[in-house]
Amino acid sequence: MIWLVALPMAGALATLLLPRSATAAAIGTGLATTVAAGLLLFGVATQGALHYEVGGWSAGLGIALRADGLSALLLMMTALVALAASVYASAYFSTVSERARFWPLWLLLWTSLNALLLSGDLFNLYVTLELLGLSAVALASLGGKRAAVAAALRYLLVGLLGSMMFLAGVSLIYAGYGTLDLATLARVVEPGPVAWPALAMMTTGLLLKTALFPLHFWLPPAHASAPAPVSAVLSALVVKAAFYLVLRLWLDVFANVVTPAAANLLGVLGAGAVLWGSWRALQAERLKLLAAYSTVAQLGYLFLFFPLLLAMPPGPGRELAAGGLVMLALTHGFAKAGLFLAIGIIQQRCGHDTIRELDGTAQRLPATTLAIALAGVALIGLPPSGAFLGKWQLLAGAIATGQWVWLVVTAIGSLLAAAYIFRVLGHAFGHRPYPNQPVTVAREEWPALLLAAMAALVLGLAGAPVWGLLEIGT
Amino acid sequence: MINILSSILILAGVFFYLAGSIGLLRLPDLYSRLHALTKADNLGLGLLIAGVALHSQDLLIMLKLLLIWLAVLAASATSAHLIARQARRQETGS
Amino acid sequence: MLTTQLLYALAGCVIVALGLRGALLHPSLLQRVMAINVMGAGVFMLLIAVAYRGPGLAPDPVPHALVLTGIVVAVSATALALALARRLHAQQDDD
Amino acid sequence: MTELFLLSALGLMLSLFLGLLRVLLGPGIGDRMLATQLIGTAGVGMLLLLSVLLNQPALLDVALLLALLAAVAAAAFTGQQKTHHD
Amino acid sequence: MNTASLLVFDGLLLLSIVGLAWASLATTDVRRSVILFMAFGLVLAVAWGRLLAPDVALAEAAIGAGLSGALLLAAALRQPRPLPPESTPPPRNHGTAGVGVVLRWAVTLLCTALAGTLAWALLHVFSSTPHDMLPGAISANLAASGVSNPVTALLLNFRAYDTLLELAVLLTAVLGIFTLGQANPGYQPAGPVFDGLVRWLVPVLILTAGYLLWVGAHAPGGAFQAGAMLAAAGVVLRLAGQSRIGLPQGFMLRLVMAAGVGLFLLVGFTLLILGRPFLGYPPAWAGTLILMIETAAMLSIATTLVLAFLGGRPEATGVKAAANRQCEQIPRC
Repeated sequence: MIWLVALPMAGALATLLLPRSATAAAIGTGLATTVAAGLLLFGVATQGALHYEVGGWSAGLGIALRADGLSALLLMMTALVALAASVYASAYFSTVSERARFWPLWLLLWTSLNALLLSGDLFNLYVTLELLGLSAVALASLGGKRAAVAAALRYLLVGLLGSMMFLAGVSLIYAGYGTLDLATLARVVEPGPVAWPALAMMTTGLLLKTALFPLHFWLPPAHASAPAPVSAVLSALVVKAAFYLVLRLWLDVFANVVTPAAANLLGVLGAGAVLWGSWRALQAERLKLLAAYSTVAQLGYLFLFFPLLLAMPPGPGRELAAGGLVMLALTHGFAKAGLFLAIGIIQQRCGHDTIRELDGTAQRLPATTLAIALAGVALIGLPPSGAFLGKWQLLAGAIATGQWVWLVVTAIGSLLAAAYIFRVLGHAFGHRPYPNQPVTVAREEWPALLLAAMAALVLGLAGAPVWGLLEIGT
Repeated sequence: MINILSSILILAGVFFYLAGSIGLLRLPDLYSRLHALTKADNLGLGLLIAGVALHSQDLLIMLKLLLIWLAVLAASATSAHLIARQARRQETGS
Repeated sequence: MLTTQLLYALAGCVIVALGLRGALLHPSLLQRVMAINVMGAGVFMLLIAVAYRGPGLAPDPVPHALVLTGIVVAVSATALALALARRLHAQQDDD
Repeated sequence: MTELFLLSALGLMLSLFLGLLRVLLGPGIGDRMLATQLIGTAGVGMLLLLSVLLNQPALLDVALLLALLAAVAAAAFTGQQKTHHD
Repeated sequence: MNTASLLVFDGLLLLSIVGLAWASLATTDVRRSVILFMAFGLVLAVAWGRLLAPDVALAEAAIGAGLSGALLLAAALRQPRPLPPESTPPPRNHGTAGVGVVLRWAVTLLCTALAGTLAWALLHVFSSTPHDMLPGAISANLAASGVSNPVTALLLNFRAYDTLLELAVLLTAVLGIFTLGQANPGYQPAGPVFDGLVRWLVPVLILTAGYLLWVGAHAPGGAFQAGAMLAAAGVVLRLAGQSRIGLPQGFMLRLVMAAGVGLFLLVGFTLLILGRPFLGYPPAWAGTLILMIETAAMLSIATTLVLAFLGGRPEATGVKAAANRQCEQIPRC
């Protein structure tokens, strides 16, 4: 389990020390890390939840790493998305110096994602959040353009504010319960004047980082001005890591502390995110901005699940809904990564990503356009995609608990998503005579296509094991 | 006996501190304030350190105290000078 | 209940609030960075106050270790923020 | 003896407050820097007294660091930055 | 008398701390703000000492009051002198003065509510009996940790994984700074007085660093404080106008930057191969291993902090510098 953290970290050092063979080292590290993630997933599937005590000190005194079905699935998604984006990046960055700057930070970002998903200790989570935040900011500013630097700076300040709020909550927990270990805490925590404010502060910090409406203002500029592989990972994985923590805290560690009213608040914010994000995506002039606002909206759906899950009694119905939530998160991860990578290709080939001037892209870049279309299917939530299954559970849950509002929100959001996706595709398929070029750089187009296909087809058609894995709790 | 002596030293140190800070507050311009402050640093802390050293009666601690005093002495002398020069430079607006 | 502990913890709360307000409202970038640092100091004060067990008793070392880590993380973030701000300024001059 | 140390610490605290007033009043940046130096020295003094009062010899090291870093701060204040055009 | 006057002392100390925090953020003059912030750090170090947290006090004196202060001060002095601060950042609250005032009050109210809630929660905590579960476990295992200072034991043994990630955070920050371009232009050569300061201050800082590193095993101190002192030495040299400040170049520089994380990982991997848990030192070796890791960490921390002060990739000296400027594209630069 520790390999998932130690490998990419060692890889980061290797790429730092050997800039000339950095790409090879990074891809090698990526492959090894993906294998490690696969082995972990297999281990969790066969042996149940795993845990590892770093340094051999029992949890509480030391720090424990834990992997259950949820974290193993997200680790696997992280590995696949990051690996695909790595392959893409190896072609995207052309000069040696660009690569020398990119790879170490990239692998540190990967390290922090894995560390966050595995961590079983509140303060350790704070450190991983900071590592995640700083590496993401450094990568987002990599373009060096004014817009990128300004967006990165705002991203950093918001992230720091979020971590400080989180740390304040952690301090309160330590003051009240004398432990930082999540498993211990889950046993001893009880609703009251310590747990409520602590959870509220940690959640606020995390919502800032996961960009839930109306705390989303920093996300679109940061995600839209970063280099394409970085945008992909920021949108697909980084915001999702903070979301994972909210999920872990609300449904797992603080399960007996949260109240339906608080969950309804999250649901309302989620609904705001769905509507506002989709609306802004529809108005976006540039593809990357569209994709970024679509991330805001898609995160909103995930929060719609909170009031449903809390209203349901524990049992198979609730597990189905929770599975739907994870399925939606996974699909969005793959789809959005594929979408950003595809946009990056368009940006490089056409020199821009203005939606209105995309006419003829379908002929010039057929594979890329297919990737966008597949990602679009997943973002809208059309049948073969994993998102369809996710939204189905969302609707089923809303009906089962009689919370019709969320149903309406989901319907409007999906319609808006359909509108913005078809707006892009309409332009892309628009006719304009272009000299017909063969498929361009395979190293860039294949990752985008595979990720989008994963979201639109594989997860939807072969997603059943997800539910089984999720039953493996800590 | 030693206690009385160390008490006197410490109280004298505090007195110089206060004198220095009152000077810092009341004197009209930067340069005379500088002068007042060096008094506080050197004499006040020196006396205080002597008092504490006497009280501790431990050679290692005395050595460390001496080091602290030397550090403050040297730092305050040079930094006062540097601050004065920098302030002049800033005020003449270069 | 220890009065000292309470006193410092309450001051920590006030400092957190001051820092948060500054971080949200300040127009200057540099001061926003400082405000976040002030907020951090407030959180650290909470932790150290929690660790305090009274005169003559050994305090709980865990919060001390956490704060040390926190200080180093905070200085890294500050350094990165200042470098970004400098870059932004340099580009403003070029425009 | 303890009372005396406490009383002295309070005296230094008064001195620190006077320095604080000067930091707030200014008017020049040099004045503020100077007053910060006084605050630093008062802090060193307090740490020495606290070290005896609380029986914490390690606070002497803190005092030493504070004294040394005050010099670094003064240096940071005075260093003349080159401009890009030099 | 005794406790009462100690309480008065505490109250005044806290009053000055809160006052400094408020004053530092209330002014719009950035330089004043930074100086007040440095004073804030100084008084904070005294407060940590008062609360029997000498390890933290050392770090605060070195990093909080010293290096952060130097970093911020350099940034503040770099800003253009005539400072109408409202006009420099993009106008946000302009034109809509009414909305601005409402926003101000809303945020203030929010922050007050936050402080109130926190205070309420803490009041609740302090009125119950403290839990000594963890401190008990620490003292029970301290003998096996290889060091006798419990804070060092936590940082480098029980919670060493946190420290590993923290070193990665430092590395990330410096790599991020590197991507932003060249270092600051540096400083004018110092005058004789400044030179005099440098001549004694730098060696003393380096000696203190060594002392703190060594003493960390059994008393307050350790790699972070030591690294900060070493970095302070570098900063002073830089301030004195020297361009070579003891930093290596090229590969060696990157090696030193990576040393902390690298040695940590190396130890971790070796232990894994030997069949022990990751970073699970054998008790007999723990002291030595911790000292080794701390030394590497100190070097990395010092390098990182100095580079942070430089604010970018250091320029090579002499002929190499001219060549470097032309070949910006080559990573060795």
